[in-house]
Amino acid sequence: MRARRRGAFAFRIAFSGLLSALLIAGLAHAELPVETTGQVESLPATLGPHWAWAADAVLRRTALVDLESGRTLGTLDGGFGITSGLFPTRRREIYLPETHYSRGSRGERTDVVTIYDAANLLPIAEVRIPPARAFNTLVAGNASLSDDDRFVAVFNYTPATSLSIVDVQNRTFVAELATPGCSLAYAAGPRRFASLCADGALLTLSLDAAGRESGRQRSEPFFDPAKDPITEKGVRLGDTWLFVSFEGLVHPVDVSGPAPRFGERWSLLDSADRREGWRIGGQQHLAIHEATGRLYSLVHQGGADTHKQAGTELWVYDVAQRRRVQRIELRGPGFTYLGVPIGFDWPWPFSRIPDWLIRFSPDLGVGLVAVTQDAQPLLVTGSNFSGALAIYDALSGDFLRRVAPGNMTTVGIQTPWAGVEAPR
Amino acid sequence: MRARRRGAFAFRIAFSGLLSALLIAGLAHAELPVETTGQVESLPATLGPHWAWAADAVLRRTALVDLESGRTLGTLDGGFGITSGLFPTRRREIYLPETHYSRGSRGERTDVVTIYDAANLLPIAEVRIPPARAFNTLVAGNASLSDDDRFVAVFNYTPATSLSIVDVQNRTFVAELATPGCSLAYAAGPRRFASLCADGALLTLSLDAAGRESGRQRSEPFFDPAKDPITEKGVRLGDTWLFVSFEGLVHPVDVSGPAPRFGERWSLLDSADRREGWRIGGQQHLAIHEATGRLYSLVHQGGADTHKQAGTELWVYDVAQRRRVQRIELRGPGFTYLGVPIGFDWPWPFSRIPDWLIRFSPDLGVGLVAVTQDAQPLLVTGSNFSGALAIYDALSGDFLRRVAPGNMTTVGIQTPWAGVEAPR
Amino acid sequence: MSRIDAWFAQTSRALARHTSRRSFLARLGALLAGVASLPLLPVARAGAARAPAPGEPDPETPAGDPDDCAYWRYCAIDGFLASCCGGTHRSCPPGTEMSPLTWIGTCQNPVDGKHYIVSYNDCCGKNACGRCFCQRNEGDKPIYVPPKSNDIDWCMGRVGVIYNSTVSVVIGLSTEKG
Amino acid sequence: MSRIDAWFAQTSRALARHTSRRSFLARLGALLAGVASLPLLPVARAGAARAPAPGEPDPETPAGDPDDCAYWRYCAIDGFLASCCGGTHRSCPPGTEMSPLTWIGTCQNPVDGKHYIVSYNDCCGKNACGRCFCQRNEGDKPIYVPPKSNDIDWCMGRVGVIYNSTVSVVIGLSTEKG
Repeated sequence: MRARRRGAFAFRIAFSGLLSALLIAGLAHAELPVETTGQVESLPATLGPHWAWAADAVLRRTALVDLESGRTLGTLDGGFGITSGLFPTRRREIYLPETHYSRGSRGERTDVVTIYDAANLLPIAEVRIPPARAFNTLVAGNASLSDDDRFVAVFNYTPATSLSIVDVQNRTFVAELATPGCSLAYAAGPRRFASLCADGALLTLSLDAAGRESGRQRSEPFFDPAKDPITEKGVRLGDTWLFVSFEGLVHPVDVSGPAPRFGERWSLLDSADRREGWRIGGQQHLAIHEATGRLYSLVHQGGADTHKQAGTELWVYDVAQRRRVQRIELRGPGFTYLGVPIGFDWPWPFSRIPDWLIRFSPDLGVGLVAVTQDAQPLLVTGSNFSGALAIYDALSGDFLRRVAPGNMTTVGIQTPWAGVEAPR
Repeated sequence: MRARRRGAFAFRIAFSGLLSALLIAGLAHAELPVETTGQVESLPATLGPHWAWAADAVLRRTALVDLESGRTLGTLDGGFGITSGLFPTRRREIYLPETHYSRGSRGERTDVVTIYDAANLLPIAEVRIPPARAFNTLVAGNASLSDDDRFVAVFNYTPATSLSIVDVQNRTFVAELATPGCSLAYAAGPRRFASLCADGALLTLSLDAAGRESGRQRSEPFFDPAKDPITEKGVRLGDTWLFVSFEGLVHPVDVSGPAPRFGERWSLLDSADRREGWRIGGQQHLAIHEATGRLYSLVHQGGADTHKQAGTELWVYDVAQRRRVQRIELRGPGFTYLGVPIGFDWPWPFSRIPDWLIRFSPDLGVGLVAVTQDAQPLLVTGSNFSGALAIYDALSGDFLRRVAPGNMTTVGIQTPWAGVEAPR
Repeated sequence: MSRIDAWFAQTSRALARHTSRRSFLARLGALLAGVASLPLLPVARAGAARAPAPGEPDPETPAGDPDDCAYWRYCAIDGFLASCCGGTHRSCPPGTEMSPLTWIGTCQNPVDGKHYIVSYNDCCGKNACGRCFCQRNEGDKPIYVPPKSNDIDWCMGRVGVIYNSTVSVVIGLSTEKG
Repeated sequence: MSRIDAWFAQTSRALARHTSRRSFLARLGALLAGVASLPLLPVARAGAARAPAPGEPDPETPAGDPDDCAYWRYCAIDGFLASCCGGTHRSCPPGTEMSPLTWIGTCQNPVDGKHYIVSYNDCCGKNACGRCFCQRNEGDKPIYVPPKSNDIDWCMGRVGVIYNSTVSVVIGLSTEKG
């Protein structure tokens, strides 16, 4: 080791000598100002509402992209599984559940919730949790942040089911709460989480100020998992979670009160739609815009068991009126080869190849949709086998552009920073 | 944690109950025999001479593929950097230098040499080494196995240069030997390693039976790195290393004696070749077949500084006679999208698209070549931006087939198991 | 959208409706080779044919070829075929470990017409194989119904969560449909 | 090889000889986006144009656009352009660290015709960015001549070896060619 240290020292001396020599020369003659090394960017003060995080299964990361300029703003490496962050509104932080092995794919397993500074994307704290995180294809639902931004619940599956509770304010692991027969975690109140049970019931777990369990309720089954199960890809409108079943029925669950109230079901599909074989489907098939109360649902034409098939159209609903207000014909997000976009600037008709392919091969279709929450909302759509994203105006439904954050795949899209207007 | 364990236990009970029920049913009525779970394959007793390891930069692994059947036989995950194994002839083992971080791309760094059982590709031992491994684009040269299969030398760059010596027989780290001004490690005798120095000299380090330094020699410079440097991609014929310079001059280095002997230089290119702009180049541009003494060199037409440009032809030389015996027009290895081969079975002329593209875009050309060491040798060629490999008959030069081990890129090809005939 | 586009879209939609009924995203690792389902991206098939197993279909036919997604045992599989990754249809690739936990399907053997219980065990401990992705989604249920969900990474516990590939082991005759 | 093939090969060889002189494999991570050089795979370009920096070429031209591999400062760069990855041509992306060790090039500024010393520092600590791969290989030497080798991962020491992207910082006027 001595050798190495000595060498490094010598090198640095020599190098800094060279540097200063150059600097003098620079100061003396340079037309361009001499610049300093070591500078690292931070994100703009205002976290843009038109920014989206896109998760890549191959690169095991999520990339932050500006949907207007197409610029990649930064990345977060997440370890094994889908990299999916939690975004508080009260703190400029990002909470990222991660799993790592000491030797890459083997060795000792470590599960943590890493606290990142949302301003510079640097890890500022880490909380160890039981090495029991569940791994599946969900973007949301495996971990959730309580409405008061205080506690994170991480879903464990070993195959026993439980929630690991982390106090992200005090950076401590609080407890692991068993949720026998119930899975996943959905925020359901200031300090409450809800889980879906195998029998169609809803389990709600309440926490006290310290994060300890202060009570739990298991509802009667509110749907029949055998007949027509709801997907786990629910979206939240205010205090109401909207879950949609394989057959297209919306199941509203109001979590504002002490006990969840299960609202009246309504259908995304009318008899004509069903005759034409339209179904809901996709890895992330629902998105909601809170201010306008609009629900966006990916749909395709297919048979039974196609609840995970990608969409060819995006149907828009007015939740209050429970009716469809628009049908958006989807464009293909385009393809990426090793992360590099293919043919974004090809002339017609080549420019339409991706659009045609998603209809020829449903596996290439649009499986993911998200919407920004500002007053000029954008729709972000993605396909699993491409890192490219197709952007639409969420109000008019007009296709705007394609962007490529450098990903090879897209397995999750998040648009967390909605509160503030983007600087124009 | 209790919750989880209890749950898992309950689950297993239930599950094994179900199992035995089914087994009974099976034994009672099944036409097909009931099979047992838990079986894992091992490699055939004879390690095939027509097997190749292909390293992938994206998946951070190397995949073992049968060049005849095209079947993938297994994989080794290698952590950060090019996954490149060392293959002893006396033990059925594989030595793999690996670097891992405790949190994927951050946290604590750990460097190890992992000993894998070559029969079942399981890690059987691990030796910690200083966290100082060099990272660059070399497939061979960053680590080397002594001719007696006893010691592994791992090249360190921090930027001080040194070799970490590992006793792979006793599974211990022995020492770190400084190699000031000299880089890389080439086996050069039973217990000796050679490094290339920045001034064009050769440093040889000898080890005693315990792996301690027993002597070192630094030769006079044998080439001029400023005028015409040799590439680090040397190949070994018996006790003679053959290094080729940017300008195509072969520099033989005989390491059989106590001191290295630098043989007479000879050129891979004649004046006509130079007029036509032919140059050597590629990430792994040389291969040698020991039994026939044939040297395979990737060449392309390009200007200065194209020593890393991929090849469009493969030129074959008789080393003894120092003359070119064949020119092989290269085919494109073909493309892979997320590891899946594209158009391997397309009809002509589409089948030739890869062949044309490597000439249109040199960056797509054939940058890697390796040859098996048996009596019916095969040539394996690859391109960095594809996981596909093109296979040729090494004696006739005939193109045979394309294979795709499931990789997304190809950054190294190794054909280690030459000693034994393949079972036919 | 031009008239031609519209026409093309219609045709292709119709086509799609009658062709692929296979669902899309499987477990995470399976992504790597999912493009196998692209018409222009055929799965790399093994060159060597193997002897027919007693009581099973001719390996030269899709229903009898363990390297083919149409192999009869794969009726509810979801992942990379271990037989393309160094294993066989019922044994894991070298260096991996077979997960004891699993989900189960019921597949009909075209030879004897009987329904067999097939256990889909994941091979774990090495990163995703990347070859011969295959997903046939019949009867798949959401993640909150674990025993019937193919979205779950069944590598867990002692073998670790790193998913490589999947095997299909006949563990008996189906008592229901048998 | 058919006659057409032969003709085609010849033509394309000739073409290649007169077009690309850029070398191929850079440092490992750089692989991911290297296909940028594929004719059919254009590099994703940022939409937004930026104000010209004083003394530098018009950012609307390649020689003045830090997102373009032809930007004058990149004459000896090798890797992903930090300006495409959340940084700028002289600052690293958020959450990365700039390596203090570096290799150095001498590039001519088309505006004043002077040669400047450019320091190519790697941004480290996050995995490869994957966008805007750029390699211009002039004067590159083998790895055993470290200060002049662009095949070396310059992320090392305290910042760790994980390579993300590369910046180009003007650190002075070249005393040789200036």
